Amino acid sequence: MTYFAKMRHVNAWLFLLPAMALIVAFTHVPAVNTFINSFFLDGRGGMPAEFVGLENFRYLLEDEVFLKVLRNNLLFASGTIPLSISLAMVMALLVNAKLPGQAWLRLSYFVPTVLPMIAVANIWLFFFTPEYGLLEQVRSFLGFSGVNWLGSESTALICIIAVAVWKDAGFFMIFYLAALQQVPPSLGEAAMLEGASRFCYYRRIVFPLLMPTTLFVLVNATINAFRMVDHLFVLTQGGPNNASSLLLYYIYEVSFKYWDTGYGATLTLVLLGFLGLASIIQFGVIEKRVHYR
Amino acid sequence: MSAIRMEHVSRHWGSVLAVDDISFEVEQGSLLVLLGPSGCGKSTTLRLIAGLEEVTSGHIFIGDKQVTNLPPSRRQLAMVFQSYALFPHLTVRENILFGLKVRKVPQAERRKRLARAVDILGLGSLLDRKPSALSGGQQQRVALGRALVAEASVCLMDEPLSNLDAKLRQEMRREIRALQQSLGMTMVYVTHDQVEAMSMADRIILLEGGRIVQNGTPAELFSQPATVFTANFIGTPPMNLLGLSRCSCGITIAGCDEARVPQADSADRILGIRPEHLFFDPEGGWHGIVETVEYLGFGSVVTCRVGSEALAVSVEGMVTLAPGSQVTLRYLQDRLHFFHKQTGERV
Amino acid sequence: MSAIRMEHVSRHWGSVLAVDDISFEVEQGSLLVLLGPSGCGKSTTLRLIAGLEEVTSGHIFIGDKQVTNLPPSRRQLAMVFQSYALFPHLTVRENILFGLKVRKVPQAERRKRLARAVDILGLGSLLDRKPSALSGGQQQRVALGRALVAEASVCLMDEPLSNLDAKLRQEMRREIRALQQSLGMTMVYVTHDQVEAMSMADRIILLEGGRIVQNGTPAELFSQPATVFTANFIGTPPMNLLGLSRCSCGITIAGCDEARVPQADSADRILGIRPEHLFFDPEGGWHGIVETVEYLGFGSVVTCRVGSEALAVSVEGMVTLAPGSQVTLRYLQDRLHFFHKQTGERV
Amino acid sequence: KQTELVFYFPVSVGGPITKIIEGMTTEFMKQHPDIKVTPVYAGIYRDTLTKALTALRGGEPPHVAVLLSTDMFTLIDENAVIPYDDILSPAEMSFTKNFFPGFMSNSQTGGKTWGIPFQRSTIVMYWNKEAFKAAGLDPNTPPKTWAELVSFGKKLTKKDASGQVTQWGVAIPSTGYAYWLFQALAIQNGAELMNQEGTKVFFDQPKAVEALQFLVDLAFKHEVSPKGTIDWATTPRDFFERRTAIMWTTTGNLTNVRTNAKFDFGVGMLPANTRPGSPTGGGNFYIFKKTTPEQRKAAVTFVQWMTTADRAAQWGIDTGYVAVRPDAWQTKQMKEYVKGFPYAAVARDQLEYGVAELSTHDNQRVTKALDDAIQAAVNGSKKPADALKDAQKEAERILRRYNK
Amino acid sequence: MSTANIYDGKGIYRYLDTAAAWTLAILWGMPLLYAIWTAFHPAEFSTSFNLMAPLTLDNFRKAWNAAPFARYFVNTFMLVTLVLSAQLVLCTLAAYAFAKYDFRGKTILFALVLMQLMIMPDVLIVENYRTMGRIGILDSTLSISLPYMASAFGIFLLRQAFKSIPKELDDAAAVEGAGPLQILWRVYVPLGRPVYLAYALVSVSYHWNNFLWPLLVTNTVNSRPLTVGLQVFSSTEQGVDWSIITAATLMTSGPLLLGFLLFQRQFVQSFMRAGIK
Ligand SMILES: Nc1ncnc2c1ncn2[C@@H]1O[C@H](COP(=O)(O)OP(=O)(O)OP(=O)(O)O)[C@@H](O)[C@H]1O
Ligand SMILES: Nc1ncnc2c1ncn2[C@@H]1O[C@H](COP(=O)(O)OP(=O)(O)OP(=O)(O)O)[C@@H](O)[C@H]1O
Ligand SMILES: [Mg+2]
Ligand SMILES: [Mg+2]
Repeated sequence: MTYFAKMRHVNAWLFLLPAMALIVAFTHVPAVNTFINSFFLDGRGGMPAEFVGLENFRYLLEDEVFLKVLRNNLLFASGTIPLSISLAMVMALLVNAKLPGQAWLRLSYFVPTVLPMIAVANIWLFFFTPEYGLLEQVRSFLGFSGVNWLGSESTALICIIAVAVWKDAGFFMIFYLAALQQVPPSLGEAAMLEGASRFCYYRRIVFPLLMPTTLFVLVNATINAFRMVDHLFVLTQGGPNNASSLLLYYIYEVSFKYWDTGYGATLTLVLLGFLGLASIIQFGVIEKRVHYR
Repeated sequence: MSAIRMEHVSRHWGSVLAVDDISFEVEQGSLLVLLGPSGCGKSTTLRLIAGLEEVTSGHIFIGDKQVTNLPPSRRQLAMVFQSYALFPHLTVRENILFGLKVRKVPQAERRKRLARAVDILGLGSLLDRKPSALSGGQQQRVALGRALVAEASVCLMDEPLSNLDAKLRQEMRREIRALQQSLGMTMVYVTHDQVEAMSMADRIILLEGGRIVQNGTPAELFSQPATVFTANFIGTPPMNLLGLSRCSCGITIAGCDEARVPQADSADRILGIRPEHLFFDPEGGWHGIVETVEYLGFGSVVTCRVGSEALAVSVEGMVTLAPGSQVTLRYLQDRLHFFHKQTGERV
Repeated sequence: MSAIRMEHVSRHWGSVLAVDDISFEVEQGSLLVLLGPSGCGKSTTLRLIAGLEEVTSGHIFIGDKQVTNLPPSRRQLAMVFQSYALFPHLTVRENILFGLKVRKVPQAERRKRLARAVDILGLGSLLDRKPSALSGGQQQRVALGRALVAEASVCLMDEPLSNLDAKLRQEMRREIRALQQSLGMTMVYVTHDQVEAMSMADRIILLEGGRIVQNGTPAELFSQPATVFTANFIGTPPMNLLGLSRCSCGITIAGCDEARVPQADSADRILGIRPEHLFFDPEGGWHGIVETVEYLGFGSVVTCRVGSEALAVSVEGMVTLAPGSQVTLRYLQDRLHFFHKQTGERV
Repeated sequence: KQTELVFYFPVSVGGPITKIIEGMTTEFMKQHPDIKVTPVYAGIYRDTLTKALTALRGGEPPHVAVLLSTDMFTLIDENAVIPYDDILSPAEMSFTKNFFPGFMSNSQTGGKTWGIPFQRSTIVMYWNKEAFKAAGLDPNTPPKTWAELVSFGKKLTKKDASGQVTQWGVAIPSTGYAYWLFQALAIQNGAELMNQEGTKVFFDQPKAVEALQFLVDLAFKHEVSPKGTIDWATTPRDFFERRTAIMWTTTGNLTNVRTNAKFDFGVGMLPANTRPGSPTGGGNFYIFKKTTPEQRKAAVTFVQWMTTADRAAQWGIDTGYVAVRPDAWQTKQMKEYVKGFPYAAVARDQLEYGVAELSTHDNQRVTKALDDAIQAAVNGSKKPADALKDAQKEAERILRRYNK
Repeated sequence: MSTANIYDGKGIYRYLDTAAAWTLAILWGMPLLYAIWTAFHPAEFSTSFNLMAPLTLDNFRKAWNAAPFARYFVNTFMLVTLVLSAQLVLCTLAAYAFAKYDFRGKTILFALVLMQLMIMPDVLIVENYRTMGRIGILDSTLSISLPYMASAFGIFLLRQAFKSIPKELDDAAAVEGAGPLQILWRVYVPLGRPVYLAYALVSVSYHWNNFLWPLLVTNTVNSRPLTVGLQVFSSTEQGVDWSIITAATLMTSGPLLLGFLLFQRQFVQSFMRAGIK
């Protein structure tokens, strides 16, 4: 190796070492350990763990709570992701349009991002409270029949989704806003000269140009869909009857309330599987289609 | 009939008079160049024609129709932008056909027009590429293609060549001009490059500070600049503009008793003379000292000091005159220009 | 002693031979231009000298010291980059002093050198501005200032003027050259613009495909191009390169029986003749038909067809020859160049 | 040298109760300068347990903690706590006789005492006297039986012109401590939900199913209570807002209701079906195993100090929790308090019918299974019988390893 | 910033757009508006809205006294500072290595780093908790921050930023005699400022608001951050008291909210300049 090449390697590795060490210690090692632990049954009261082979996985398939939670999480993802992304895009377009009070609009859309979820969940709890909660006051004003928003299996998850969308949309909006500002105005002028309507301009020019941003946001939204559980602690604790429980919350319960670490590891592995799958699909399939640069 | 007519058109932004009471006509099938230094209002004028800006006052006609209040999409004209404004996510084909699709032109017709444009512009092999995979010149041609298929009778271009390198620019210039002539398009072309303007235009409108300085053919601007501004703007290197003074022996170049200018009727004039019309000639009447010699490719420019004024002299090829050498200069008698010292206007 | 010496230096990237076995020397206090088309390896050569690339093989000497394996920071030279590479977050002053601070030059010394550079370059009033608040020419000067204060004996420049507009470029050219001469710097200057090369260089090295095509003074390259490549590269417009054919009456321009070229010793040659050395003259011997006329500012170029070949003829000012007119051409007998048809080398 | 004790406690009231505990520990330390107690306020019971166990796994458990009496088996299984018998001599152990036996039944197993009652409660019924009056009921006569509960409830359920309910008859929460409230119904219907050893549960016995059916019927059949789950946390607020005329909740809410209800209210024992009854609830003092002998001794001293008659009485007065020993009720301050506010004694009186709260091995998980079943039933997504059958199955699976 | 878009609504469309934008904005602002309303009014107005309701600061006083919020503030502040400063240093170094150097294994290492984008520490709570136990730093600010110190997002972002810095600047600094660290410190870091700002704000708001992991690793007031403190404080046996909770909510997110109000323009702009796309 030449002098230059040697310098390069030594320096590069030195710079990387601290960060890499931490990342490996808190991402890769635990991921591998999770895999190993999923083959063990936890010992109680300080007893050593017992190797049980695939039993945890077998149990996974019989565990109705798990199946329900999994279903919930998929519903949660398929609710929050498209909703928050499309709302973010709409917000960005509105904010970008220089409407009166632009700064206030931006502030209002973005503020949820800054507030701690755990705190605002309490406020949402009020909104969802039956009888006199805000939603109910509006509802009774409109004269619909009462809904026990968080207390009913059919609506609890919807509420959870609503809060998540509220929280995320403003954050994603910033990315769209940044991307929109990079679209040269001359493209719009060219399209206008060609006779394109407003709808046509957005559909044929703007949305395709935002695709790379959408990909980025999509990745983040997907991760969030499997990560965002803070509001569950306040709003429903996963109930009623696990109707609003999500995978990570279930992992928390299994691992830290029931201390079934082995099964917790198995569940974590499922979660990792989903995240991995999502990333492969997103980077592998979608990226090929959206890339234009 | 004129293809475009502007009547007392103005466009102000607050106190900025970007375009200030401009009137002109563009003849059907001709190429008009809007020329002027940066910020003089060229782009604004063009965008007013296109409808991308609203007039503050005045009227705009395209053909015989007043379009002052029509939106751009209904003015039926094509435009090529400085940065081409190609849609980066669409292929060349889709870019060219964009407007036709939007306007719901039937498939067969679309195909026909595309084929024709592709043929004219030689884009055949590029149709499925994205703009990012094209060179500047190719992008330029796609932008032209988009304008062509619209089959609008008027085509506007805003500095379409300024992003290209010198060689390509020259080629494209030729190509655009040929196309415009063969298709009989009416074209308004914006540039700040006088060479480009001179080599392409049927007519040139020279703008300064939002107002028209001179409106004429290239030859007129070259040989009869209406003002010092025009004289200084047209030609490479620009016309020498020399101060005069009166001394015992008549009117001379300022600071030099013997460089006489018998044609001058007053010392209160500025003498204009192009570097091409000056020659090193032992029989010449002006004595000067060489200051710098610059090779400029096409030839060289020798700067000489005569009196208190510096004169540029064009010479072909490479020259080997050392700075400091003494020279005598001869000038073409019938190529002198005189301007009022105060107003800058041609005498 | 030569200030820089390259000995069989190569730089390859995989199969790309960016620089391929190049050897040359740069004389102390002289200005060497590396000239060539895009991608010919000019920048790579310069970066090899600076140590920003490592050699694949060969040796590099600066002064009498081998620096082949030294990092850039220890080669003690200054460099000006194409886009100036001014640090956008630092003021002009901080930019100029950057290297001195990094090298821990004492405060007093720093102040002294800054004052000198500011004085030479006239940057006094700009010291506290950020580069973004400077015009292109001013930025250029700051970049020069940074190179100056380093007081390195060798200064490298990579297309430092290519971002400026034509006018400014011309001025800066003059300024750089003056500075280099007055300070006695050794300078290696990269450009792809032959005009720039010709007007500045003490010596020019013309590169093509990573190899040296010709190494000589500007006058040599202009008047005795060693190959067709050089001939074609130098001059605006470039030299006409014409195919010859043999017919009953001797050797003529290809496709035309009567345009005789008595100087040719064989039809197996390419005839080179510069547009400046052709004239429209009723007494001339070659008959042609005008194809295009282009105004190029400095003058016009008339393209004529003679036989199967197209000839460019330079004419001063604006011309009013219509395409299609018949012309006769005269050429300067002693300015003909002949090249081997196969090898392209000068006969 | 001071002995240091870390003390986790879950009293969780948005307000002064943490201050009360902190005041008590400060007072304790003043009297016992050799012991330093660091009180750590850790959220609701469930969170406090999670915290304590998490800390145990992490190697630094608290030394003393107030945790649910029902978590006894869990703590034993986790090998987290030691019985008081291992610290004190049999003679010294006699102090446990001072407490209500109803509270001790949840604190002892296998002949050993694992917890000392502190913050104990039962479920009581609160009613809005004004609402009673408005509905033409005697404001001082609460429903005594399930049937009365339903009939009163029907009178108390008010609708507006559009048929919207503006006031419900009764609210029995089904989140947070669903199993606890359900257990009350089961007891009243004569059902025991578990065995003494905490290794078996009887969720799907017919009497339990009936009890759950009753809970479901309140909403769906009699329509005196909101449909779906009723949130534990918002129920008191519903009561204050007059959205429900009757609520069942812990005695621990007594002070809260006293301060926040802007109307005259009553507190009474839960209505009976085949028998009256309510499970006990609330927290005991546990001493953790990972302690030095000095710490254990100090911990006992602390526990005993915290549960003297006077202090138990004061604690009861301050919070509404049940003073845990009979002699506390004989103290002057308590007597005075009860005289001024007779409802304070309701919980004590109900103790007579008290039953040990549902407590099993792996308690959190088993109760979670039951909670899920209750929520499924009140949501109408499962029939009570099916729901309880599922819960039973799940519980048996969980308890399998303790039945070997 | 950008010039006006020619497609921005005109005339009636502009009014429609404005109406839509404001409807959405009010919807989005509702929770905060409610919090402000409730926090400044006595408890009985927390569920009924009456313009004549008296104003009070009582709720704040009660909330402040009910839990050691001062301590929580200190903890959160230390947490955020520690995480952010560690992130800035570690991510800068790593991003620099990835952006500037070509070395064997670079692609693999970068892929390993990117994995953390998907598998965030939030997901591996169980294992990471064990690790903390093993090192014996549970219940400390360090244990909350450690898994987040090397942030793949930060590395990724800074690498993008560094890569967009013209190579010429690096070269120029090298020719001027600067070594790798000097180049990093004097050229890359100052030029990455908008990215640093955007990243810092994201990171601060993330860690200020993070809940699950701190909930697990903290046991005592000594390390408990605001979010966990707030949760512990607001989950009561006795049911919710919105007046106090909203007061506490405003209190805890106050600094962040204020910071965003003050810096929102810079924030959004630096986001745009950071080119996070
Ligand atoms: N949107 C605008 N708001 C305010 N002033 C403007 C706007 N657009 C242009 N101007 C001003 O109007 C004047 C003319 O601008 P215009 O773009 O027409 O110049 P130009 O001749 O095209 O210059 P260039 O050669 O630099 O493109 C300038 O002074 C410019 O600053
Ligand atoms: N880092 C690199 N990796 C691979 N090939 C490279 C690299 N740098 C340069 N090359 C190749 O080396 C050849 C010479 O490049 P170089 O930059 O020296 O050309 P140049 O003469 O400076 O061109 P230009 O006038 O466009 O700047 C080119 O073919 C280029 O593609
Ligand atoms: Mg313009
Ligand atoms: Mg180069």
